[in-house]
Amino acid sequence: MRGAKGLGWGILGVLSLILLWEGYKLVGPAEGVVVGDDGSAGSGTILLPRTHERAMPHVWDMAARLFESTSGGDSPPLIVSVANAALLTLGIAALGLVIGVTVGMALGLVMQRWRLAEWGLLPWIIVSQTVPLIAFAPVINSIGNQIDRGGTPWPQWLSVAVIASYLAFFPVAVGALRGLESPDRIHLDLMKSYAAGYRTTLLKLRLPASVPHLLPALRLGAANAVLGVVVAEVSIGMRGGLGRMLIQLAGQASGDPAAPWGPIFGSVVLGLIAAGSIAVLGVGLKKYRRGEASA
Amino acid sequence: SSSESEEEPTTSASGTTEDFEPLTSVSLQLQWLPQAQFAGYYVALDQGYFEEEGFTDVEIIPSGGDIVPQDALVAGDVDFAVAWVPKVLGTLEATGVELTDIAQVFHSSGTLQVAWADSGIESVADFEGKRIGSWGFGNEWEIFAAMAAEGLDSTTVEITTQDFSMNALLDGDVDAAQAMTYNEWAQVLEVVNPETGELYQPEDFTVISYEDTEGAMLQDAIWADTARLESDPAYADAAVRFLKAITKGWLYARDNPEDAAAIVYDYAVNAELAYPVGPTHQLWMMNETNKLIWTGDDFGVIDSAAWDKTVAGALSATNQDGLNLITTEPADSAYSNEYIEAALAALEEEGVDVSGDYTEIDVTLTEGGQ
Amino acid sequence: MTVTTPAVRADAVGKVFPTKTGEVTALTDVQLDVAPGEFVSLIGPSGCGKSTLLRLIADLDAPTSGTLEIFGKPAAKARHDQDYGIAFQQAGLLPWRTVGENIGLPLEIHGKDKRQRADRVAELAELVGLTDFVDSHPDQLSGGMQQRVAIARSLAEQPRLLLMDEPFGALDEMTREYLQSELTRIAAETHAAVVFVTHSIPEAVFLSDRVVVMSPRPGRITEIVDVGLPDERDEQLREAPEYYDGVTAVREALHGTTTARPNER
Amino acid sequence: MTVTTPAVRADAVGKVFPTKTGEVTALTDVQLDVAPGEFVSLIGPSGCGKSTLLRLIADLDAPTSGTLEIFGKPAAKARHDQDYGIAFQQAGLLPWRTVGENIGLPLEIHGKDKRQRADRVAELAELVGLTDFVDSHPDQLSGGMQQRVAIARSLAEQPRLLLMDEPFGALDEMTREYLQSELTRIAAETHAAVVFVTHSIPEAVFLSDRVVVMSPRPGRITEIVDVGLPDERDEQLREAPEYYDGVTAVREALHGTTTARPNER
Amino acid sequence: MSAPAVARTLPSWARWVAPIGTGVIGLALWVLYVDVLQAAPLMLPSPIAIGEELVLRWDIIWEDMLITASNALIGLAAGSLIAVMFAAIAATFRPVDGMLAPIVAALAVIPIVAITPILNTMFGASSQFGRQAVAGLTAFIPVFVNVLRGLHQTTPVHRDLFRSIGATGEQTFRKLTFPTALPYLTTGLRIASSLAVISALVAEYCGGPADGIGTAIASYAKSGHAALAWAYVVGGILIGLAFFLVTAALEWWATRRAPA
Ligand SMILES: Nc1ncnc2c1ncn2[C@@H]1O[C@H](COP(=O)(O)OP(=O)(O)OP(=O)(O)O)[C@@H](O)[C@H]1O
Ligand SMILES: Nc1ncnc2c1ncn2[C@@H]1O[C@H](COP(=O)(O)OP(=O)(O)OP(=O)(O)O)[C@@H](O)[C@H]1O
Ligand SMILES: [Mg+2]
Ligand SMILES: [Mg+2]
Repeated sequence: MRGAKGLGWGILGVLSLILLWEGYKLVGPAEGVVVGDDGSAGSGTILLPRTHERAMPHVWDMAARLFESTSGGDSPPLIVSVANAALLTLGIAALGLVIGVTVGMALGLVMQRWRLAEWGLLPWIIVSQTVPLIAFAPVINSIGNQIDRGGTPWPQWLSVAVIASYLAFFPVAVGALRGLESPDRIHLDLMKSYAAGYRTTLLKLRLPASVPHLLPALRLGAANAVLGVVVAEVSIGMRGGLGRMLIQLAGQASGDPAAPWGPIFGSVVLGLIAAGSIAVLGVGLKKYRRGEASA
Repeated sequence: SSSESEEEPTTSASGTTEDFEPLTSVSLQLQWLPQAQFAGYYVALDQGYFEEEGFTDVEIIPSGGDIVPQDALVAGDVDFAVAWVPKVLGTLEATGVELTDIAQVFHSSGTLQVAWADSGIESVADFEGKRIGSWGFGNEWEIFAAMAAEGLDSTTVEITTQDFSMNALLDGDVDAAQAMTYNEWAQVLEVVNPETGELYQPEDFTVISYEDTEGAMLQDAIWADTARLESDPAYADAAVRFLKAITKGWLYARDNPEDAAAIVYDYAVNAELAYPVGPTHQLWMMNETNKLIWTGDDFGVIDSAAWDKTVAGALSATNQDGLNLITTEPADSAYSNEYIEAALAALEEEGVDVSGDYTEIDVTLTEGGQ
Repeated sequence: MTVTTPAVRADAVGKVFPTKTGEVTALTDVQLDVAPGEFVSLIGPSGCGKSTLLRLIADLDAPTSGTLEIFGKPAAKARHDQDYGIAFQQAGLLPWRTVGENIGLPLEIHGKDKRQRADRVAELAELVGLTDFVDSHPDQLSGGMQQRVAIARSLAEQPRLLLMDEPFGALDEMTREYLQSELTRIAAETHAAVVFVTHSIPEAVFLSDRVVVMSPRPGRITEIVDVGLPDERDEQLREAPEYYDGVTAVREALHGTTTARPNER
Repeated sequence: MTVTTPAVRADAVGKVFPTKTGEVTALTDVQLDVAPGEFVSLIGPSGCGKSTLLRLIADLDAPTSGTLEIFGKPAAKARHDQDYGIAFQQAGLLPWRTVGENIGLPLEIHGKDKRQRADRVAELAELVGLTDFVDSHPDQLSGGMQQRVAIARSLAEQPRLLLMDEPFGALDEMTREYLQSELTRIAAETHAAVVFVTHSIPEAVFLSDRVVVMSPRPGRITEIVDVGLPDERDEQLREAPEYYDGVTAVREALHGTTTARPNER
Repeated sequence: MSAPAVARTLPSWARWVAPIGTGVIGLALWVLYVDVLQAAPLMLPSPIAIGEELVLRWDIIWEDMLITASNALIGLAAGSLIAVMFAAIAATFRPVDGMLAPIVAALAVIPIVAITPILNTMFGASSQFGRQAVAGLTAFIPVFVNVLRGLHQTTPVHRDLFRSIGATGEQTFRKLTFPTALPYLTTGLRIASSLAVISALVAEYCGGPADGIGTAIASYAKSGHAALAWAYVVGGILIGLAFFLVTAALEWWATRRAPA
């Protein structure tokens, strides 16, 4: 009941956005609203965006474009190419998420267990997220190739997954640490009074208690994994995924402005699927979230 | 034209048995995604020319955003790489590695600077104080070299990094945008002019070709690992056979541009899951690429004058950070005609006609290149 | 074990907490014996060290001076032997476990098999009157019911000593009175000694054999009031004169020692 | 205003809450007059509608039937006229404001100028004995001190009616007794009528002129106990027989009507 | 279970020594990998080389840092402002909340590399606007989500209090709702700050004026100047850290008095 209502409002929201886009396109000047233009190229500040076809294609053109062939000739319809690419990207993102969650959980556990580890690692974990992906994606790719040459097979998608895991691990590590430290003093005292060891306390108390913190972290991690895969695909040019499709179709944005929107929609849908799958996981873990309502 | 070299290379071409096991598997790193710019290699693959030269397994690796062909070659990820000469010269000096240009596929520069016809920009001299588009990442050196040759200061222009489309020019965000004859120039001409309802026409623009300036630099070349050429006879042998195969590929592309364009396009869409701009665009690209290759000189042979011009340009150019592309002459090993000449000679011996010129075809562009 | 071994023996126990702003002396020179089966309440103003003393007994903290023996053993050993059960002011139930699973938690941790556990849980649920609720989750229970689950849980291992830190502090007065009666019944049935922390004079008097009155700065025992009420504690008693006498005695002991200034309350 | 206008007059007041699972009748047919300056306590088991009644008087909710008058005006008008001050179980202080700023909040909202405000705040801080703490933040105060700030705040506009919903519920017994004495003093000084919700029988008896006993399902008034203690309420009184009589009377009124089954406590 | 006990016995200087120690160990391993074992790919230079470039080229790096930092700052400020406005509207009108939900969820998963070219086309490729917009867009999400949550955090007792003293809607917002949401706003800002820097930097890489850290990283990485490229990366990290520290301090200030 509430879900249906929420869905209704959501659809209305998307419709309003479309209306806003088309409405502005209808009334807005093709060259946008510019102030401080001194006549030379690229001068001035655009306050309102350009509305011509190359800047803001009609929504229905974007939609229709999905059913036209991807790049002419006998190439498949755009929507099919996007779907295929999205599947590959999703698969790699899932792997990236698994790696990220493994590393993040391990870090969270270590940091929770030893305060010294938390002090020593946490600042660097935070710093790590200020390093742009584009800087080290080629490095990872190159190390991957090195390993591959060394005889251990290291396919390119593995590099992509590792790069994606770099974005995915962060929220998980932080969320795990916070979650594992979330049990009340009273619960910890209780476990101590039972003479329960670290392992028992972890399994019976800390892990279950961390679920409400882990779920949002996982959701962020999943979305990040998809974003990471797309960027990594762009960066190392891996074939078959959404990332490379994005740059490839961006190359024809002048003559075929609706085309790049295909993979953009694809990656948005993918991100939503990734985040949504965590929501499904959350339903499965419902009993561990009983405390949430009151909080 | 015919081969001028009478000297035999130290390692012989395929067919002779030496004290090494001939390589049967090689890889080639491209500098961008599959498109007709690289037709010769895909044709060689498609037509079995690599097999004819004894390769059973040839991999052509497209590049994406950040994969630098010469870096992949240095790292050992691939055996050969296609890359522009100035970019490789920069890398050679910066890293101290050694690579050799073993075949100069493009003999002339395909880079243009495109401005609106009414912009008043007629030559590089007009760049000063203007906003100039470039893709950056090494594509800007021809601009700076051309400006340096005119005595202009590179810091007087503002550079805008173009993305993959030509919108920056069409929207007037830059005064003049960089375009390759075979790709972006066509992209501009595949756009509908809202004023006429027809595609834009070449007359709507002023086009400055760097080939006509002192800034012209050598572009697509086949690079090999210098040290390996010297120490590994199997690699040197493979280089010659590899060049033979791609020469045949490019000859095919010269003589059958329509077929060659279709082969690349098919390969890109079906095998590479890449989606290049559509078939007519590829045909345009094939046509323009052929023009850059078949300038009347022997295929692949490096013209020392053009080489020196490229080096001079690279030495003179400074970027907007005030840094030089290179500060000293590259090593002598940076190019060698030894392998391409051996390949051409062997081909002639086998009865392949490597002479002849390219006859331009007429390509009518369509909206979006489809 | 001989009858003479006390359930709790605190000998000159002291506790000092190091804090950022200096040391806090929470307890000094605490001398206390609790006999097996005896019900002893600790009462005193906030901050007088009641909880601290209870935590020392439970070996949740270690004393900085003096010695503590539980049934003649060091506190740590008693904790490992599960000689006591403990309940706090908040029920402290695990929200993701059902009532039954919460009651059975200590058994589960100590590796009792499933069958035994189920039997014992049923027994305990019966004891605290929650048989119909074993499969409910804590959030479906009222505060009083949650506290009863916590008491059942503290009894799971049949401890000979029950430690309770204001277990009824968060409940409304009527539920509180009801649970007080329940507790006296349960304590009598299980023959456990009880150390019970409370703020409420009537509660202390109603429940206890002896009321230990404490005062703060530093926390120490100022008086021990022998309540001397009959073993049978029922609702009638709450209106009996002996009961009011006990209340008055404890109040006086308390007020005589309360040194807190109004501003610090 | 004539002397005969009651501070609160509830006539056949009822309140029904619509909920997902049907309607909940929180109050039915409540008939109650509170005279100016009178101290009335509402007591009864959890869920009997004490808070609901208080919220209706405060116009925080609207009754579904019956009429409510505060000093002869509709509740909404009384609220806008600031005829009452209110305090809740949680002190409800704004953590980012100092004690003084918290006390002065109602004055600030009503646009009193800074000077006047400062004077009044000083006066109120003095009244509740927190003069030294006006510049402290709530997190630096004990629970009892916070509750005193809340009481000072409720007195800011010199209301003729004080509404209090278990204001001492979260405090320990000793602090509670202290604040009870303070409250009787303040109520006497300000001549305000007080409607006081509590769970504690001794508290109700100690404070009130009359104790309104309520029972749940549906919430209604079952008895009104006239305490009949002298106006002067001091610590001596807590040990006086009249006091114990009052406690017994309220207990009996309450138990006679308590229908809650143990399991639901 | 011994963790808290151990923590208490740790000397306070360990707080500072531990991260520094980790850093030193990390650097040592890095030097070992690159300089001693010489096992690293060319793209990963030695920290020593990076440090040298950083010192040598500090003036040009600093210039680009200013550009990227100002883009990130403008984006952060604008994005946060808009986020606060939208959150206020969404908190007031429930349906708006529902309508924004899918859009916000979608925005959160749009790849920067995909929208930057589009924003550049819409707003002009030669202005910094596209980058600022991207930074703003990424900053919008955490600020919006947190502020919206914060605006729902007023407790019933506070709401009752304001109603009982007859406060107007505007007074309630100013004196209750907003101060309650403030710590959430600063938390959102803290999260948004690093994101804004990263996304401004990535946006540079996708076109626009040929300046800023992102452009430089890509340019120099692709021309074999790996050490210089990484010196620029360090510049980017410094910006990110500066943003983080300032907003974290802000958050600390705002949560100081927050109810537990
Ligand atoms: N972990 C600790 N660190 C520092 N001081 C502490 C600690 N635990 C308790 N104290 C201090 O020890 C004193 C006694 O605390 P304790 O909690 O035992 O009092 P209490 O009698 O239980 O009070 P209450 O009735 O409020 O529960 C207090 O002054 C308290 O501040
Ligand atoms: N907003 C509401 N919506 C639905 N039901 C409500 C609401 N407020 C109160 N009730 C119901 O009305 C009844 C009376 O509630 P009220 O809070 O007035 O009781 P109370 O006597 O104050 O209880 P307590 O002593 O626990 O504070 C309860 O059954 C409660 O569940
Ligand atoms: Mg305590
Ligand atoms: Mg209530």
